[in-house]
Amino acid sequence: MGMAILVNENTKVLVQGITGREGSRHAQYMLQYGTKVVAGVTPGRGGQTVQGIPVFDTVEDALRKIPDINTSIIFVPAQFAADSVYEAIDAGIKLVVIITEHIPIHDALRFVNYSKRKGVTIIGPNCPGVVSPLRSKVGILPNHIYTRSGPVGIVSRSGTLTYEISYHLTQAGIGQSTVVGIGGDPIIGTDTLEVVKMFEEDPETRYIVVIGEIGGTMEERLAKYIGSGKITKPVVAYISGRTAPPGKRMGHAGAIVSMGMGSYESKVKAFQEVNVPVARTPTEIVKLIKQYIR
Amino acid sequence: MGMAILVNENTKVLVQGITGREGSRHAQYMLQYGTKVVAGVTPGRGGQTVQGIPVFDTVEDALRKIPDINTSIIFVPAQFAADSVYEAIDAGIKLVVIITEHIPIHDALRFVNYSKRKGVTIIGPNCPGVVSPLRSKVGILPNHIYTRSGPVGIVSRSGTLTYEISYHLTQAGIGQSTVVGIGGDPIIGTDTLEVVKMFEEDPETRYIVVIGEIGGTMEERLAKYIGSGKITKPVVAYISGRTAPPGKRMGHAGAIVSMGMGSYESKVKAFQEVNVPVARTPTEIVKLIKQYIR
Amino acid sequence: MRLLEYKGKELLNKYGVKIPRGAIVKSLEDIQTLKAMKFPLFAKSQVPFAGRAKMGLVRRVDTINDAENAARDYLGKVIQDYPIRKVLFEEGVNVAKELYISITLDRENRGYLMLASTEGGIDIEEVARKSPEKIIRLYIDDYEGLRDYMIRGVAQKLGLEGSAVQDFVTVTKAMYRVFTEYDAELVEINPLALTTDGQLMALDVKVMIDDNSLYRHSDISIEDSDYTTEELEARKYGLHYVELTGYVGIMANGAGLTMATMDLVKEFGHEPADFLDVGGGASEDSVKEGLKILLTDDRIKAVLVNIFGGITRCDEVAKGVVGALNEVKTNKPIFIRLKGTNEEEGRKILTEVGLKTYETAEEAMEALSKAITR
Amino acid sequence: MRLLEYKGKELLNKYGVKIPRGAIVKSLEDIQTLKAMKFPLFAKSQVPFAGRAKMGLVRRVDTINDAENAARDYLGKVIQDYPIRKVLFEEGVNVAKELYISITLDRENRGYLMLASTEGGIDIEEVARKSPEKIIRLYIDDYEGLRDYMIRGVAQKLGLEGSAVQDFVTVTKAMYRVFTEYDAELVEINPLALTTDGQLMALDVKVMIDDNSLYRHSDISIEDSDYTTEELEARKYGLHYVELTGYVGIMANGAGLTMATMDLVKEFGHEPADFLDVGGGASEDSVKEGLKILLTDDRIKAVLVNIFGGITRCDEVAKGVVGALNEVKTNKPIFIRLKGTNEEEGRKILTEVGLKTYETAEEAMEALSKAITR
Repeated sequence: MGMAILVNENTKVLVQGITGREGSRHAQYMLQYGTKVVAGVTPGRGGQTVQGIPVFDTVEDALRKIPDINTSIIFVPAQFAADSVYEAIDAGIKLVVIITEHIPIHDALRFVNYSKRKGVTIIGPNCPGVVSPLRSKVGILPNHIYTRSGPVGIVSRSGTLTYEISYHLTQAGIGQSTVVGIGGDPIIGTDTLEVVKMFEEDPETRYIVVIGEIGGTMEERLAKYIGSGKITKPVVAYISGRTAPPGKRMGHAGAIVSMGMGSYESKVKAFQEVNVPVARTPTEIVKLIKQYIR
Repeated sequence: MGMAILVNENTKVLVQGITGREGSRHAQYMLQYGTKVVAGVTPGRGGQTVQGIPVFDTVEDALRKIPDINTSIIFVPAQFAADSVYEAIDAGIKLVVIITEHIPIHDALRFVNYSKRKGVTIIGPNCPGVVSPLRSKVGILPNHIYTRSGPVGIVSRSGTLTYEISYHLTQAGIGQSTVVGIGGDPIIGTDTLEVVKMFEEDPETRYIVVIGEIGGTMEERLAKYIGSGKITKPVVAYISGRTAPPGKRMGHAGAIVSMGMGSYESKVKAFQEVNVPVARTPTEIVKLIKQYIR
Repeated sequence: MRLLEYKGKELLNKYGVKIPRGAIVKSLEDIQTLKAMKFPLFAKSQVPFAGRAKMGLVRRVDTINDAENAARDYLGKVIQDYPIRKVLFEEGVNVAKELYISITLDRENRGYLMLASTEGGIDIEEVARKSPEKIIRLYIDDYEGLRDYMIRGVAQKLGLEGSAVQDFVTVTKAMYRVFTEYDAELVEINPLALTTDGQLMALDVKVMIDDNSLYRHSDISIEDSDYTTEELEARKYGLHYVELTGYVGIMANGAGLTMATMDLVKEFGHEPADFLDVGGGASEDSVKEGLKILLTDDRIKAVLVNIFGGITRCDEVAKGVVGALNEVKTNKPIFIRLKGTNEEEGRKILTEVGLKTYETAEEAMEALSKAITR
Repeated sequence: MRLLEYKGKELLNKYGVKIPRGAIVKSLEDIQTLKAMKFPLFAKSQVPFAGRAKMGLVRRVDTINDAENAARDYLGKVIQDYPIRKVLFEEGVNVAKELYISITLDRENRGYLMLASTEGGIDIEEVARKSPEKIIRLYIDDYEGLRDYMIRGVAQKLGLEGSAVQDFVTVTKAMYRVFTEYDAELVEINPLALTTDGQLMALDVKVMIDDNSLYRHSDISIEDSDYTTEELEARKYGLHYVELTGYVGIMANGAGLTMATMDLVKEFGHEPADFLDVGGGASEDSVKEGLKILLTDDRIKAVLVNIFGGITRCDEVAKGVVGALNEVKTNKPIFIRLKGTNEEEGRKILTEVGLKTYETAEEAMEALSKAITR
């Protein structure tokens, strides 16, 4: 049996900000998907329930009652999100998925560095989360897209684009081991390279799809690592933002080319040098993967 | 041959603040004592010499030229001392002795925690330093007192009182392995217990003298540790401040009894419970040690 | 967002950076406040982009009358969609040497980066390209912060001596405070002048603040930023809008998909007119307001809408499109790709008003391509 | 040093802690400023120690005349060597509940400690002694800081509910800011009142600032601290002076040796009148000024000087002693133990003016003991 990465059948989820509009809605969707959502937290709302899920005032309270919580998903508004992340980390939760967008970058920088010191994995912020199809979803990815497990691991900086590529893969009969949306902010908890390393270790994953975009040097660093021979599984990539002008921020706070760094050309060149094929359009990813599977 | 702790023949000393009055004076005294003082630092004074010792602008410059520096002693004025400590730590020096007094406590707290994370030993601040008689002195302890090496290790929160006790021991023919003045501030780099553990490991040291004072719980924690059986060498103690009223600060910023903690009685009781004799006067220490040696 | 020069100077000055004596003029009445100053002055239009001098937006004025003329010329002028609301009048400074200094985010190492160079006064990207060895880099850990000794190391490499070293410590620590306390993404002084009388003075500054942090900086107004009127309007509806130079209007949901759509337009040999992301969870309203921006843009010949419904519901998108068409008279052709959640319902709504939908973005773009070259 | 109540309140209020409406009166002229306030008021003498109420230094005033009388009574009065220079007049508050809250240094763990209790308004040391279970303790790491969620945990244990929880976050974060930004050793609000209309308000505060940090806090004046005139004078010469209750004057070099000397006095059945540490590197001047404090103190019957010369040179000490005797007429007996660096030279100087020296502190104390019981 496959294992997938980050989330699986053993994932027990706490929803921070569960009484908010997004929190309660996606708690429901996750339950519908089959995710074991076992508790929620909203300060001052302890004792209530949301979708039948018990709500606690603090993460500590939740863990005292339900000690096997191992994952938290954060829907708390941006101004209070950082505090929720610290609360989850300090309570001993080892995987924290942050959906919240608009968290100040300096906050994210501090809590990401903190998580690294504490050995906690953060996915996000400003990300769609993680799904291991048919097993568990900790995120907001649409349920109806993720209907087939299989050999392709996806790591992506984009939400919608990922749904689209997953959709086409599944349509083509190709299932996914795990799909990880790492988020579009300049500072994120887990980067492309870190996820690719996890896929390399995962027996279920046999092919890796990297969906990148302009800005930063994550893709270049991944290419360098692939060049060192440490990734043995086939990797294919798509990079969006070829036509974005330098110095302009393209929707994602992280999607900006500056000081000559993070351009489309530099990323494509880096991948091509290590024989990673780069699709010209999102749908071309499916063709590239099919060539390997054939 | 003995080994002593912290400083020995292999100690190569950098003097930070060497062009100041205290720095230059004690650089000379240390040289006279036989300490290998190999470099000094004062920003903007690089290229000069003090007592024949080359002066550099930065610690990095000094280490580039003289890579075997392993110890730094800091005479830099209080306002700039913290910065010098960081500079020494970041440059990779593993023992930093801080003579400077009046360093703000919050500064000390931060740099001491930093040193722990970086695996650096700090002695002080506001301390007389360390001497392993006849081998090396990194501090301001008077040369003429430290004329005999031997089996007694001393750890002390006080300067003058230590000189006095050392003097009497030496007069009685009893030499010292290492004498460590840990400093009188509320937050210090290395506490009594840590030094006693080093003495326990040191083959040369056979008897341990602890000179404590009121305030804090260092002595109580040491007593507890002795009670756990992990210190096999005889320990004798003196505690000053029996007659100090609570809530008043006795010269040393650390010498204050508050919230019922750190009183003379509590410390003496803790020592007596683990059979550590406590001298009534400083000179009685010599008698107590003699009983063990006999 | 990028702050206007005068506002960035104000923040740095608060923490101890010296700046030329100056005054802000918002209207002609303010000109009288300049009487106390030492002429000649330099009139600097407060616009949030580089190359002001070349655009004739900075000039020397020798008298109050000159100053008034400058203010009259500049105020209200619209440059690159940005209306000039303020003019900074500054006294001159005798410059011995111009340095570059900045603090920025280091995304890769999740910390901060200080960049310094003796090549001040020119575009640092140019220096980085032509002589990267002239840029001094200092990594700063977010916890350990910026220590004096590190700064002294940089000062040494910049060739600063004597009291300028301590002044440089003051300047950079002030920059660091602004950077961390104001959630900045960039704090740049360029040039940092060493004056003939040995002082360090910030002649021009560029401060970029993280938009998401504005709620905690009550002293920063979005009025003092580089947002154009359109961009501010788009922000209100949760839209991300960036104006580009082409003629194919683009609207999509999600930053990645929107960029991919731009790239597709180019792939077909056309030029995108904009980046318009209605968001991963777009609502009827945001779609309507977004599309209205494109329909009223004269540069745009045709519009490509690319929606993949995940969180976004296709029927909401369709309603938004219909809403926009009801409000704006247009004969621009619109090509809509609609896929995903509630796709059927969405298609039905659009068919009712005579709009065709496509299965893939490629198909929609192919149709658009034929329409505008026809 | 401990700040006066009003100054501590000012700092906390700056960062958002609510305090009763109040005004500081330094002289009778200031009384007129009270007219705008809502009587009855509470006149609180600004003295830096506990138990003011019991000493009659706090009273209720119902009219301006009452207030003037209170000011006349308090201002200029000297309590425990401390002259009252300021009186704080505050409006009354309707209290529903009194809490205790403080942040202090955690020496053992090299961090900070927050203490909270529902037993507000009484001495926390007493609570700690009688019912330690009523004290909530929260350790705070200097790097991680105080997080909102931690505070909410404390609020929960204190039984706070509704909007009081968020108010409590505001109060404690303000305390934490004062603690870290002002180099405090203690920031205490006791009582922190929950008023009948649901507000949290600091009724009395105690803030202790690290003396060594004063150079970086230009808004804190040593005038607003608990230093007595003598202590301030002693500080000027680098002396550490603490007044005790006995009659044997003590001067020694080094804090440990000085305390050991106090203990020795007690060991001989006598009572020390002071702690006076002339420092590890005492100079002629500091010895002279230190000894003058003791010689002019009427409570003192005899003086014990205990010097072990390490860094301190015995000849410098001897010159200082002679200097003091030249300036102050006294017939108090002085017993001097002098040992260490330049011991011979020191002894010679003292012998010349007829002063004997001793080899050990015990010998000197024995002689002193005989002299004053004689």
